[in-house]
Amino acid sequence: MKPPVFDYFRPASVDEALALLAEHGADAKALAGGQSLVPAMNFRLAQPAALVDLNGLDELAGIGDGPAALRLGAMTRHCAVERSAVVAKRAPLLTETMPYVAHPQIRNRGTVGGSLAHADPAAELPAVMVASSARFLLRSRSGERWIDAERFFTGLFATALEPGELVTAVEVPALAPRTGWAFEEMSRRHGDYALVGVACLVTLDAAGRCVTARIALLSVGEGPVLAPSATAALAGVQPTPDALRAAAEAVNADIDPPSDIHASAAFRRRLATVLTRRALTRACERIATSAS
Amino acid sequence: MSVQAGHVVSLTVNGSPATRTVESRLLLSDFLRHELGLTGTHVGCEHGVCGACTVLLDGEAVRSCLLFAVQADGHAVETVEGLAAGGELHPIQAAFHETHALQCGFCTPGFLMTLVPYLREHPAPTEQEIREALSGNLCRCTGYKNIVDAVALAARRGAAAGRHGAEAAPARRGGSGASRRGAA
Amino acid sequence: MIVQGEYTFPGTREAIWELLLDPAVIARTMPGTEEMVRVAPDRYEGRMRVGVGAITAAEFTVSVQLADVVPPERYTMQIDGRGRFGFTRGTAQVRLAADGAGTVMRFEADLQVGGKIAAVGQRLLDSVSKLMTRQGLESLSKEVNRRLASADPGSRSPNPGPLP
Amino acid sequence: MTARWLGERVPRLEDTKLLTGRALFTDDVDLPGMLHAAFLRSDDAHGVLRSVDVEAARRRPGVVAVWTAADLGEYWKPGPALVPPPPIAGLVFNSATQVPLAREKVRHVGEPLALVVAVSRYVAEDALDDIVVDVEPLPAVTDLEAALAPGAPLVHEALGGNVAARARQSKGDYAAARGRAHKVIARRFRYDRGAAAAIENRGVVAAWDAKTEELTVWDTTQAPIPIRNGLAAMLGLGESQVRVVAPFIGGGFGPKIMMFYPEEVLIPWAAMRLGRPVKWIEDRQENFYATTQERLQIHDAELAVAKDGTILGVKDRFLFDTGAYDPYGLTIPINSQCTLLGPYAVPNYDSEFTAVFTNRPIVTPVRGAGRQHGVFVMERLLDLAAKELGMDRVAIRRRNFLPPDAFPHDHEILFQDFAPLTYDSGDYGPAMDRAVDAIGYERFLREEQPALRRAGRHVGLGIVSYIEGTGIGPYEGARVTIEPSGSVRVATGVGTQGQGHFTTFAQLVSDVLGMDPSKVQVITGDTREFGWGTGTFASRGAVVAGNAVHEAAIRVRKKVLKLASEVLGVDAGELFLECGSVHVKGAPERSLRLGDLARKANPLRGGVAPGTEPGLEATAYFGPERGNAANGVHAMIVEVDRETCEVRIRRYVVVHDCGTVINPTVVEGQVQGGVAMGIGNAFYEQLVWDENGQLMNASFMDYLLPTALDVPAVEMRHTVTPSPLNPLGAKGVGEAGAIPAAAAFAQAVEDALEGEIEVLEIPLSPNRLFDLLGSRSRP
Repeated sequence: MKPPVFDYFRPASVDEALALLAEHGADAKALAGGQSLVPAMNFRLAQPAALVDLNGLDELAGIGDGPAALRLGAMTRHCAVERSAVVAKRAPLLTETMPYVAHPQIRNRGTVGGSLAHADPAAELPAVMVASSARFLLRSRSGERWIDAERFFTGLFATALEPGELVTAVEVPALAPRTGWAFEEMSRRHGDYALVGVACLVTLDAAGRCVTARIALLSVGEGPVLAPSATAALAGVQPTPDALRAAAEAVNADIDPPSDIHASAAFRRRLATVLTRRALTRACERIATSAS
Repeated sequence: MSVQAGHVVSLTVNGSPATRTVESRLLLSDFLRHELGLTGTHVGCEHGVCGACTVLLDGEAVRSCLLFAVQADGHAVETVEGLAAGGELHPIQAAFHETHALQCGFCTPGFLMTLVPYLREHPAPTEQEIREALSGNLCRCTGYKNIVDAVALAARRGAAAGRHGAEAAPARRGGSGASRRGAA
Repeated sequence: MIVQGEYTFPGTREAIWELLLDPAVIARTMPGTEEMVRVAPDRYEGRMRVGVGAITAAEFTVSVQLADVVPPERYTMQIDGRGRFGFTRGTAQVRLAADGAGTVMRFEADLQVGGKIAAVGQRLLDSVSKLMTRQGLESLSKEVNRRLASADPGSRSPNPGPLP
Repeated sequence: MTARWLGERVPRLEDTKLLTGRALFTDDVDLPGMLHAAFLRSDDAHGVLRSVDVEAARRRPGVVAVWTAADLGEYWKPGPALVPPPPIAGLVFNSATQVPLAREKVRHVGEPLALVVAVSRYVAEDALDDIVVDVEPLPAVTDLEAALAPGAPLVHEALGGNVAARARQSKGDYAAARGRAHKVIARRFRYDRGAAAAIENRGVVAAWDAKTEELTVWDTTQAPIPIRNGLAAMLGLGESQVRVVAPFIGGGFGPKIMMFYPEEVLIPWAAMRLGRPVKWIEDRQENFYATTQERLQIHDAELAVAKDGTILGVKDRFLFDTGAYDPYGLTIPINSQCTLLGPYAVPNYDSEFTAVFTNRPIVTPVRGAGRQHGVFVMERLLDLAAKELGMDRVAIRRRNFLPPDAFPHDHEILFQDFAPLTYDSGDYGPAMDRAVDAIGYERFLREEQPALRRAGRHVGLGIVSYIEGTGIGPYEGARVTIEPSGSVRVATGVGTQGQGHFTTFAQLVSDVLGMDPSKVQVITGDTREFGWGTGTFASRGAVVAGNAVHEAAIRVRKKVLKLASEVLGVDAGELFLECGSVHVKGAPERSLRLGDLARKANPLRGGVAPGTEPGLEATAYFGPERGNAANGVHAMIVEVDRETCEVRIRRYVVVHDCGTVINPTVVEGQVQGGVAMGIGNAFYEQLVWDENGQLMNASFMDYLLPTALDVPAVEMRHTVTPSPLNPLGAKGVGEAGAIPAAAAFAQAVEDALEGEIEVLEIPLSPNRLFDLLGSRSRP
């Protein structure tokens, strides 16, 4: 389990990194945290001809608190997000999710941008970003563009990134008033790939009726999966236990879970239903708590 | 010079500078073990699950099997060999010894290196928090109980000394004979 | 691993039959196919590159042996793909049935996956096979529509060859 | 001689080296000019090997040599059959042992096809990618029943069938007992494969010194002496020309016993051929195929009981998956057959097993070695019988315990050591009493469980008994030497993989020689230090080697007393040993340091009496006539989340009797670790093979070892019934924790779900529970 040969580059700037990626084409990979890429290389399942190491690029790291949104540099490490007081205040769903991402040693290296660009269907951050209506800043030699998380994830390990393009930053919008959040996940062991996970943000109006509910699931499709049927089931209703149960059941229409040795598609459907109900329940409880 | 071979890596390991010329693909774990002869860092899975190869990179616990040696250029690495200063066991090492927190000892360096920064940041963890902190390290021999006890012991001593975690408490020499301690 | 499904194409059984056995069509529609040559009337050989996202791309040399060929009704493919990451092999049965103006294709493949792909990739096998099936059918459907737009789809097949 | 250290919680003497990274493990061996090996392994489970083209690999820069089976010439030989079959009447045994590199056929995924030696492991792995293999696939033999059907594909054509062995052992008349039964409980039980998964993978480093004509081999083996002997024979060397060192080993658990793995045979050979040291270190992926595994058995068992719950008889027919080869003989299924009887009086027993060749990696013992299957089947049958009879689970066990006056108890069948299965000693009632008390059995069933159930929670309790046959022969030995420095060296042939031998053996010597254990240096697993013995297996280290160490120390003590009485001019009876010196009773200031005495025992000049042996040194061997019967009770409380089918273990109690305890801390550590492995087997760990013999989870991502969050702290109690079969009274403990965990887990889960499902298979998983609960489990 030793990696194959590759050319290694450590650019001094994002511009240089983009130039290197453009120069080496499809056989070059950006090396962010490397916590998915390096194991794949050790198994020799990934054999990139060149690695462009982004780890020295301080301009890509950091957490910024803006008026409308929280901004995370792509090379912000998971541990920094997990420990950040700003994130806890501005994007508590993200904070709640971080301990589910693998193990502490992995989070010390893993990066936000790396997780998003990798787009593993069992990864937590893509679903949280979709639930949070985040948007990503993509940059290439030809310029920059913003893309909504929902549109960024295009399939199984597939994203809207063009060749030579990097995720450089993430913006997570501020929570609306009377918004509750919750992340629920079941995995075989703590830190394993989720069998199913659910991230949700629920906003109620002053009368306690559901205004919006963003529900995104992981490990139930080719990427993070939004649950519009569940959202629709909640629209305008009081989040009673029955209403939440009905919304959770509605998730079944939104997902097409895979089977693997740890969980059949049927079991994943069960888990999706249960975890969605639990997540919605906790999110609504949080609104009640903060309102009281 | 090829960009695959011939990368000069200069880093600090356990406080001492080291410079080697390596191939780009050389894993940090192999670099430490076979280039620098620091074989206390063990390799158990090479895909980032078992935690045996955990070392500190600039003070943070990382899997050395998921880093290339070239990435450590200019950084500080600490390994298990650096823990016992001047022959005195580090408090977490001493606690492992006293609570019988190791059997074959193969996974132990990875646990120790995970715990050193953890206790620095979490001086008074609960049992559940300790177990969560350990969840990225696999041990096949002990069933973890005594490791949990060791962390709690080291934390208590750190707290008793009024200092934080691992830096606190006088270390006891290991293997210096039998104590008549009661059940753990 | 069983992969099965059915799909309705516009066009006659005969037209669909010709398309399915056209190596150029196979190369265009089977996801990841980089080359496909009909080396004998009942045998194809080629190369595939099956990638899962940005990280991995498994290269296979592929051979497909046809058997039990009953035009335009059914045929069986013995598939043998080998590469550094392991192998995929097995049989796939394809049946065509007329359905009004269109044709229903039913397929069932019983595939073995071996080596590293099975050992490390099990988590993704189901998703990847679903994805490849979907992509294959979508491409095939586009191909059918493209050909239907022309007058005589069959005559465009390069070297269809006599069937056994 | 006072027992000052025996039974004490002496902190381990080996810890400092391990804690500071100074312990030598096999992969730490670094020799000048060393080369690195990698093996090309079969992707196919079963097939005709048409060709292995290594030309491109040989041309790769940095590659020193590449060999296939065809290149091995005379050296290519199947490995030895390690354990001959026991003398059971009517026994069928077909031997087929592993080969160094596959030739003509491949029989399991991961079977080695070629060996590459290169300047680094990285380059060696590059070269593996250059090799082109042509295998014509054959249908794989994976299902045990289908394997025995007529026309099944054959793993070994020459044997004409897939039966590796068949053996029937019985006592009494089961059919008659069945006729008298009030109830007959019959079920099919399945226990699936797992991996030992020591965190250290295997490894071999070999160096040939052409000048001294000596071969040194560092090997992650649990049996260095048999490896030395076998290598010497294979390589045409004298045993004294071969030194095998089992240095610190990062966990063994059984598979590191397996002798003559292909790598063990080929790496020393390659080092001799190339005249350079060669290192091979197994990686984690290889470990899932190249290291032996265990556990798939399918039992069709029935229990005949009287109305009052008395066991009238048991019948069992079971299939045992031995994998592609059977070098280890019948140890595992015979363990299952014997262990099923448990601590119970079973007057009529009829058990027959069929060992089946399959296209999966080789099966040899893994911690427990078939014992857990016997316990699982018997304990589940008793649970089901209790339910049918409306009896309490504990009561049906008590009803059938062998009484304390039943020992020695002969079960009238043969154990794995070929000796009659005879329990040496035991007292099972008190062990159950303690477990019932510790887990709060009555209160849980009467108060806690009903209250929690009313609150919608699903909690359950499991409580099971077991016997572990331990401490079997044939023998081990040890040499104890007092050095002039005053320290004591103990050399023994058993290797050590974390069991604390450095400490427990030192404790045994300390009491005899009156010194602090820290002054006793124990050396294990180096054939140059001690060349006689078999290995570390079957929970026998403390029993067999421990008694040899103890006896050797006693002999040294006699020498000490004899010489000291001469030097001090007092009767030996007037002397005592303390703090590393010999003292005169009543005049403790008259003393001699043991180191000084050792110097006197090795005079440079002058005469000695005829027959005098130099030095304060003695060697002793111990071979028990048969094994011991350790016993215990495990009890646990679990909670099941009925919606997600997750199971959490809330409490775990072990009452254990391993006879005399040398070091309770070490014993408890062994039990806690064993329980962790048992929990792994019960709920997390399963090697998932598809019907074509492909392993679907050959990584730690998908093969789930329990973590610190999954294993509860075990609450431990000891009872002690010393064994009469050895002077120390010790019984083994190494495997005990792992053996009954699955049976207790199954009972507890069933109880938590209020009997809605029957748990007849291990491992469970959330998905499996979901399937078993089926439509009844709407969230």
